[in-house]
Amino acid sequence: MSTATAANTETKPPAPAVETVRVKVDGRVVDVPRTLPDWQGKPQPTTMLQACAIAGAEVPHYCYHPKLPIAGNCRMCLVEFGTPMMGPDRKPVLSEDGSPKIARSVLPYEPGTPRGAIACATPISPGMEIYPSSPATKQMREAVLESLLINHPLDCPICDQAGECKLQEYSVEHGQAESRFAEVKVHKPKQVDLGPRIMLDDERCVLCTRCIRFSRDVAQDDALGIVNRGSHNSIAAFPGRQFDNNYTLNTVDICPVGALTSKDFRFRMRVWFLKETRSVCASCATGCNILISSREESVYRYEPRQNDAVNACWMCDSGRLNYKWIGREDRLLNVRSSRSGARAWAAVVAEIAETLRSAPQGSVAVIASARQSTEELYLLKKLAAHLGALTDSVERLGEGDGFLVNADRNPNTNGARMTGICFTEVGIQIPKIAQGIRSGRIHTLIVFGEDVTRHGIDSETLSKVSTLIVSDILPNETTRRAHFLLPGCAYAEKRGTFVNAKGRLQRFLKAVEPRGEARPEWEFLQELVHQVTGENLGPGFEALFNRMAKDVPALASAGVEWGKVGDLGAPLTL
Amino acid sequence: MQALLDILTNHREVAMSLAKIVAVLAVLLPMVAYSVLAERKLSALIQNRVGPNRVALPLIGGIPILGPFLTRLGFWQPLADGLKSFLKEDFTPAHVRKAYFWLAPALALVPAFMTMAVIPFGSFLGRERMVLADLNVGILYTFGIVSLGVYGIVLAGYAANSKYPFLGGIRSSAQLISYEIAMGMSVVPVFMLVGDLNLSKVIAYQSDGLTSWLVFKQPVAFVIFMVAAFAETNRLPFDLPESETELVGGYHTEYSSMKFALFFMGEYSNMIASSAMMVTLFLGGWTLPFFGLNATPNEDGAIWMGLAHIGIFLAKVMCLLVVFIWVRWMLPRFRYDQLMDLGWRRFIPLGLANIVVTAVILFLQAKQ
Amino acid sequence: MTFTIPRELEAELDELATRYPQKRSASLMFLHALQERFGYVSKEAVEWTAAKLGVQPIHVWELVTFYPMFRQEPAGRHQLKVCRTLSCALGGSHKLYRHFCDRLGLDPNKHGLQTTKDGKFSVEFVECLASCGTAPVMMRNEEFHEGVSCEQADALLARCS
Amino acid sequence: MIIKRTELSWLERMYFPTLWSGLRVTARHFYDTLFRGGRVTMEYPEQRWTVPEGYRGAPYLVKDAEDRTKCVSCQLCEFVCPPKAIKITPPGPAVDPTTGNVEKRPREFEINMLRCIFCGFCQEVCPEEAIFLMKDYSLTGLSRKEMIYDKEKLLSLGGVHNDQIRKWKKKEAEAASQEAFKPE
Repeated sequence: MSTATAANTETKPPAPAVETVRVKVDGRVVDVPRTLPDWQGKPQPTTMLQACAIAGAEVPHYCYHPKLPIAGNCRMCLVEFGTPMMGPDRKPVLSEDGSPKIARSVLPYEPGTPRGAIACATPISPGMEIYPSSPATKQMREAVLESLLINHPLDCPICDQAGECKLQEYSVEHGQAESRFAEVKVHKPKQVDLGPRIMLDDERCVLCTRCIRFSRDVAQDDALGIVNRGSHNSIAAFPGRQFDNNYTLNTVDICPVGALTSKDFRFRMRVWFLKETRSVCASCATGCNILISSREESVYRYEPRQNDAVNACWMCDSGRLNYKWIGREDRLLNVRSSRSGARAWAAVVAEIAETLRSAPQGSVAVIASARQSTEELYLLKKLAAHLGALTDSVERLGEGDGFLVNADRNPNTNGARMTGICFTEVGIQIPKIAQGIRSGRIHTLIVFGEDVTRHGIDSETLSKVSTLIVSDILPNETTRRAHFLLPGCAYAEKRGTFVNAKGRLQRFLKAVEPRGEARPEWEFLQELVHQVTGENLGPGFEALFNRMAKDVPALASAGVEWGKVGDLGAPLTL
Repeated sequence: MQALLDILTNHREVAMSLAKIVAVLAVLLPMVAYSVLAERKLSALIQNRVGPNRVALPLIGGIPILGPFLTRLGFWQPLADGLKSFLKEDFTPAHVRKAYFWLAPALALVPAFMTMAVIPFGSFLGRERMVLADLNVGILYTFGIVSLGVYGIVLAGYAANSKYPFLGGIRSSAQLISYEIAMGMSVVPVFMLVGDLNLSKVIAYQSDGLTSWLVFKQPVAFVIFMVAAFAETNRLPFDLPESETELVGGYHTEYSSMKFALFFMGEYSNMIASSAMMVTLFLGGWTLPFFGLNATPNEDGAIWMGLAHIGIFLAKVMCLLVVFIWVRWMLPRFRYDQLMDLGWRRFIPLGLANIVVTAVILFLQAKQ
Repeated sequence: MTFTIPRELEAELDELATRYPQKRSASLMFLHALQERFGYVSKEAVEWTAAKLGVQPIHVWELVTFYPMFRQEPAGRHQLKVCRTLSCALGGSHKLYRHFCDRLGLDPNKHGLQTTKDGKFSVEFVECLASCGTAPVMMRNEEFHEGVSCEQADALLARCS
Repeated sequence: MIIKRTELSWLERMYFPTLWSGLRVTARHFYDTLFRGGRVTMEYPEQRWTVPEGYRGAPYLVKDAEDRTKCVSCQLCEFVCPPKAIKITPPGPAVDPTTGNVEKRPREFEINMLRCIFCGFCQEVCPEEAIFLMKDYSLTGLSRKEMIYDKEKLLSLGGVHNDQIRKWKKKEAEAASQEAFKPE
């Protein structure tokens, strides 16, 4: 392993020398790259804000967002800075000790020297000095914040953003304890219906235009603008038009205040109660990285998690709202065997193992959903290989939008291909399996996470199967017919990995406890495989993953390990 | 049924004995109940409180002056306490040793009752002697039985199978053994003076007037006996087996409901038994040196005199019970080492010395 | 009621749009022309403009809501514009405005353009009409009036037919 | 500091002085209680203790002078509650037309009085002055369930709080007077 790593580093071409600029941040010398990628990834001159971030000094901002074009309208990131002073001879003026004299922008300033500038849009220049914590900077911030708060309603107790609100945070850090504003605040409409998923509170808006820039430049649906410019300016869509593209909820994420709220999450839970778990969206093969917010074993919302290799900071609304089934009332909760009437996991698994051990080679078929985790598919493949079983998965196609929604709506098709559950073309074996059942050659069918009656094996064929082993989350025709029913877990309830459309292995972690008696599929599959094949793939999840990482060629060649997958996943060569 | 009646009519002693047992129990059990009330009421008064004053019986409570008075006195409280003990959840923890756990409360109560068998609680009623068993070895019997009482507590401590009850049980056994010796020592001079082990004879010895009471003849023996009685009944200042502040509830921590009530009754029965012993041995028993109540009536004595003697005996016992209760608030609890020190290093030598001194005096008197 | 643009106006505007390096820059000219033609800028006019100039209607709408001179609803035949900027405010323009409102049965506390029910008059406050020396100043349609007192206002109203 | 134990005298080691002083104290108290009305206890249900100012009793919800639930379901009390006795169910996304510009009020508000430790943090943290520790110190019930007070019970126990703060009312009036723009 270590030699391989060494070889890797040797063969890697040395990183091209980055052109750097030397600046001072709060008196500390920092070398920062001359250019950095902008929101589209194109190199652009590094700004003061980025230089400060590299130096570890946070500059407060509202309108600036690394994944959006720069607008520079909130003025919150104003900083004092200085540039080397130039003499009339266009040569730097030197101070007594020989160092270049810096023309500070502090007021009262000498004519011809710069004043405070917005850090988000001002490129750095050699020799520049930035003072993100100087008294002048603090004064500017205080003033900007005071101006933003003049008409802010201060209704934090009823505001959904409270707890993750930049206005709150900066008020604490840079604001004043008391308002000097004695006049009547300007009131604007509240509860404005912008679209099917978005509600706007104009009073809270700080007009940073992040939402406008997002919908114009990222979502390519230029639907928002500012109307009534002046005291009563407000964000709006054209009258009669809905703000309803499939990415609207991202504007709620990037809204630094509580102006844009999600109609789905609105008034459902205060954010400080929510536990955040790193996970991956399972609504399509893109595999957007997400954070699952949960409290007391129920999921409240999904939010995108930044991963520039997959989804940047965004995710689609359809994926984001696709979590409600996890807490559905009709979830399968109880394990059962309708053969023996056993209702305990150990007994049912033992009974299945007994049945499978006595099954003749080739009499078993496995249909496993590409919504199962890679580990589960690997275990099923192990089982299938031992029993000489046909395996396949079910294709689930929709329409892709060329951005984040993939046409393949299964999150783990590539995982299924990699582990050998299905082939490049998904679902070609299913007619063969159906034929096998009808001919009586196949009499044991293992189904994981699919309603096969809707995917090529009708209920009449299914009734010919003498042993039907089904694991699923919600009830359907197949689970009703199952001889052995094993309640499984939603991906929010277990650990695992998906391989997305681009072949990136991404892990998801457990956010909530499984409902009822449901257990993670990998857990009981591990036991089942052990009992049927005698091969122990445990103990525990990490051992299973690492074993799989050695067994599956695509993973082995990438040299992945559970401890190395990380939050951003690992690219594989398919 | 017929056979039983036959036995009763043909064997008068059996019938009478049964009647006396029933009578003794009929007095003893209410006494236990009301000594609890007395304890609570006296404690309250000593602590500037009111004490039980709530329980009222529907009909009697309605009687104009008497009803409210009895209620304020807490007269019906023992009824409520008893009822509560029966109705409370009888909880048996999972970790206890079940058989011993059930046995222990009974063992704690029974010896206290059995002690009463040899105590003469009156002279004669009609032709009947007012003692259940007029044993010649009465005092030995008492000591034998009383020492059984500790088994109940030790067993409770052991059966509960948890640390505090266990410590309570251990403490109790050590305490009882220590003070049993001192107690035994203290009564030896009494019998040296009386010359008999029969308790009736002891009372007869004391019937010559106030000066013949053994409390005056043997004050040292009385003090040792009394202190030892406190220790044996686990009363403050010697309540180390159940000291709440250290051991939660001591040996009965894990008990609830009626089982706990049995321990409670046992403690108070023991107090009554000890008081009765003290009255018999040192305070003249049922005699009173006034109004001719000293005289041992002959077998055909007047009924009123027999009743008076029983009354005198009970009155003396009650006075001692008040002392038991009062002492509880006078002294703080002893430390365990102090308790042992007092038992082994003070009372046993003192008791021995008392025996020797008494013997010498008796020897000198006999020589004269 | 469908929104139809007369052919000659459309041709005129098309030509207008070609004069600007960016078509979007013609938005204001379009809006002026449409208001001139229809008396106000309707939502349909905004959508038509946006389609013509290849922008989203919201961005044309932003302009319409920003400039007070663009009306979003039809005005009366006689549009009375009273200046309320500093000199006029000190010179009694609020009194004048209130007087007009009272005479015409309108609510003086309401914001924006108000039109009488018969559609004859519209009254509104506007910003500086650039004659601060002769406050209060007002306009009736394109007609300029300086130093208007309440009596003169009554006379003005009487002159309108 | 080490305090030296005083050596006991011979007499003291006999316990007699202690006994005597114990007897004296107990007898005095006994006499006082019996004959001089020296009782210090109160007979509770008939005689009740008047709680001092600032006493922290049971927390209840209050309504404002317009008979509106003051609580806006901000859940800060739930967050700050040390024994986690408070449980609030927020109203959810459905728009309630009756709430005006407050928009939000708890759908359910429960305080488990068995868990409550009467610390007063909820009152302290409440930005709307909607929860107050009142003077009730005697909370009883026959079951655990009965001791979980729901919103209706808390509101009826809390009653109306006539304070001078009309935060939302003021906002509503301001907005009305300004004829807040309604983008059509």
